[in-house]
Amino acid sequence: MKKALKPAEAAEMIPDGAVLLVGGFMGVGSPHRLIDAILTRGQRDLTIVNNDTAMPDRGVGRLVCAGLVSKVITSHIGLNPVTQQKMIAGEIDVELVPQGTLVERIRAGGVGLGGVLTATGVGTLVAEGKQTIEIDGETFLIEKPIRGDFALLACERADYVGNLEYTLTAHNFNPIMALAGETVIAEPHHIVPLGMIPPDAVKTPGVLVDHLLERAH
Amino acid sequence: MKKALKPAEAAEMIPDGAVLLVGGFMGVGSPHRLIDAILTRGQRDLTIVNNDTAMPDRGVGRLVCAGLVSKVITSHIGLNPVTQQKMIAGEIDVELVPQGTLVERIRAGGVGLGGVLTATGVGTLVAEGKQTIEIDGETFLIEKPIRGDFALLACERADYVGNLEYTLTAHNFNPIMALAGETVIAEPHHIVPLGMIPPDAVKTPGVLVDHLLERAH
Amino acid sequence: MDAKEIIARRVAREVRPGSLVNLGIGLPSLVANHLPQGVNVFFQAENGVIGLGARPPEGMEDENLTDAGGGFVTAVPGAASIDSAMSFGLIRGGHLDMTVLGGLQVDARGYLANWMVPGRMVPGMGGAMDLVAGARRVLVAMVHTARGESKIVPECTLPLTATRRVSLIVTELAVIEPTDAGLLLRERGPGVDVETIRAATAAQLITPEDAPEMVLA
Amino acid sequence: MDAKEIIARRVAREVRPGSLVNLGIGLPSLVANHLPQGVNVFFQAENGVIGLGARPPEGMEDENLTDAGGGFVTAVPGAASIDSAMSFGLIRGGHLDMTVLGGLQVDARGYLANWMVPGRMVPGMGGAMDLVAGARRVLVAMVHTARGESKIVPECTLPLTATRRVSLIVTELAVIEPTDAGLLLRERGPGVDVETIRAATAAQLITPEDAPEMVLA
Repeated sequence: MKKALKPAEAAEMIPDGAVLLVGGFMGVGSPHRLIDAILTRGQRDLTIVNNDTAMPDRGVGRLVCAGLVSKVITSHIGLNPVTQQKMIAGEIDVELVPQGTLVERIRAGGVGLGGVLTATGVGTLVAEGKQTIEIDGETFLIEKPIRGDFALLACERADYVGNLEYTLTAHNFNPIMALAGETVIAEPHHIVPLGMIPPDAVKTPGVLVDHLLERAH
Repeated sequence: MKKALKPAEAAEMIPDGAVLLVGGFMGVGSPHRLIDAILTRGQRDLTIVNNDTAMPDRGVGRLVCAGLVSKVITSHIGLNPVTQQKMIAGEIDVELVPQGTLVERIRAGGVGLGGVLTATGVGTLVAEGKQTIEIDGETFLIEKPIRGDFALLACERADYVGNLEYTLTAHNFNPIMALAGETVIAEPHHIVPLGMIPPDAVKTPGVLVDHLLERAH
Repeated sequence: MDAKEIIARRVAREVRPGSLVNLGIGLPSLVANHLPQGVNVFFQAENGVIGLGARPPEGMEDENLTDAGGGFVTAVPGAASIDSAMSFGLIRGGHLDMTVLGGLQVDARGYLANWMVPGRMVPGMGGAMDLVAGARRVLVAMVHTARGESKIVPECTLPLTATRRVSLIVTELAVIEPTDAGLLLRERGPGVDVETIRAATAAQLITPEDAPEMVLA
Repeated sequence: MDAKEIIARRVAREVRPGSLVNLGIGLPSLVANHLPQGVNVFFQAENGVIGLGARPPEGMEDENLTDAGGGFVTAVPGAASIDSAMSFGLIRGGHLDMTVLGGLQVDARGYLANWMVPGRMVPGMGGAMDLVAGARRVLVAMVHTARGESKIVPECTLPLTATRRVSLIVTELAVIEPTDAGLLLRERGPGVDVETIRAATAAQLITPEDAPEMVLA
């Protein structure tokens, strides 16, 4: 059974320089209270892995704007001009990864695969400096697995074992990132007693989750 | 919307020599009425991809015993002595694949990856004749994707769009095989009206499913 | 009728009943407004919903149900919510019948560039590279020229999105199909003659005498 | 007390509170009977359940809730049902704290052979290769000798399950840990002296003078 943490307690665990896998797509399905707590604590030199850098005032975009982030691994920065400005100014390192490749690289890191063989990006800038392999006459890029020191997830419901349910477009990267964080912290909207989530409804089994954030008050 | 087929109509679609991905683990979660219909029709020279060959009187084991199968790709034949006898007699070709590798190979086939890079099987008989690759100092086998002409699935509930729900240990290979069949036929226990399965409960989206089998009478 | 409406209405006629379609943000998203009533199409948004519906009435928005651009949407009966791995599994695994994308350039080989202008605009590729690599049909919906320059060029000068030939290019002036022989003029825009199309197209064009005028939805 | 009970009771003491454990079929499955009351362990069955419970009372079996051997089981509160991709994702991704497997041979390198006897018994590897490659701790639970021959050998003559050193070997005669220096005798069986262990072991054994007698659960 897992005791639910206060946001400040969770943020306390994260050191400067940590690699954070953060769920969310344009901030939808991001752990907003955890992000608040990190902003308060003010870690430096973070690496953020997220689908996008959201907007300056939303989701992981706020961490970028606050200057806490030295690197992002992401598929899209188009709606956060601050990420682009910092990239051009050399203040932040941006690794752009096709969205499907990004989620598979995280999955590979989480399920113990050596990499991802994908046709996406072959013949483009994405392929530069990467090994390719020919299989049955087709060419594939070899993309490396991604893991994080922490996975910071948002979810709809949790029980005290750590089983998680997600809803609608707030799933996005969360269930996959749950596999690939050394320490996994989930921020649920609701926490329910043990036995309330039927086994078939569980999308992230509690064995993957290290800590729950307490409910919002 | 999909019209539900009678088992005989579904079996009629499958030609001799077809490669069938069949859900189930020791027969649990296998499409038993579809298997019945294939036994009645009596296709020859089938290739069966399944976790195991179940038992002689159960699941895909019955297809093997009836002599309809010329090849199986599977992780376990230990509880079906008929598979072993036919293998020794040279009547059936058996490709043994580690269970985790099998499910990832089918997933790779279904989601368009070029193969699977896995540590499982390195240095064993499974590695014979296979390419290996070194990534960051670790050795991985390159395992090829698997696809089927048909995926034959069992599920708990479906709606007429073809959205599927599974239950308990009857999930097993079904949700993954749904991705990798050229034609996908699902055998549900119940079919419910459109809108009865909440979006968050859907495990196989209907766009993957070509045909539903009518309910048992 | 403005250029964008012509394009959206022509592309709408490419949408086949019962298919799964992904519409990019911007111009491509307008296509949904021009489908015949009752046509049974599922729209996918790559952030995780199959069965995307219209914008909800004011006050009925849900923060967890948005499209890939972050705009509020609804879900149709029979919709499914999926995570990013499933979403891109569908895209990369060939389960998406059609994608409609905007374009910066398309060249004589049929290659698309649509994700960055070096030094000026680097939003990132998002899901575009996966969509072009994986969708069964790739339609480019774009105005024919930008700042007086043709967007249909002998060879892309902007970074490529993929080295896969797109299926069809639809502009307000023409419908063009990339083929082994080169770019083939299939249809003329409303009231547009072949000479006008040639003059507005930097790439070489094969122009059959009898290319008909496009029919709009 | 027979050999199997000694082994099961000794292995039970290796099970750590709060951990995720996979027990193989046969001898390893007996371990569950010897855990202290109230110890908070989740058992995984690779066919797709986390939180495996005891056999159900007669008449309360469910055809869709079985263990990997096909036997009826129950699920504990907080259980999760998962598909085979998630199940082996947990195993191969390093999320499984411990697996207990039977063995045919273990050799001086700590390599296990447990999936076939060429020409005599070819059940297939099932999940064994994945378990040995991926679990954090791999325990081999087996009787020390078979038909009078030692199962602990200088080098496996049977096909290997993996080329990864197992964590611990538990027999009715000894607890042995494979180390860089070789096989190290950690504990003696109840009432067994070092000479008896040496005589029953074909591989070279490092035998500290003070190896204690095993304590059973």
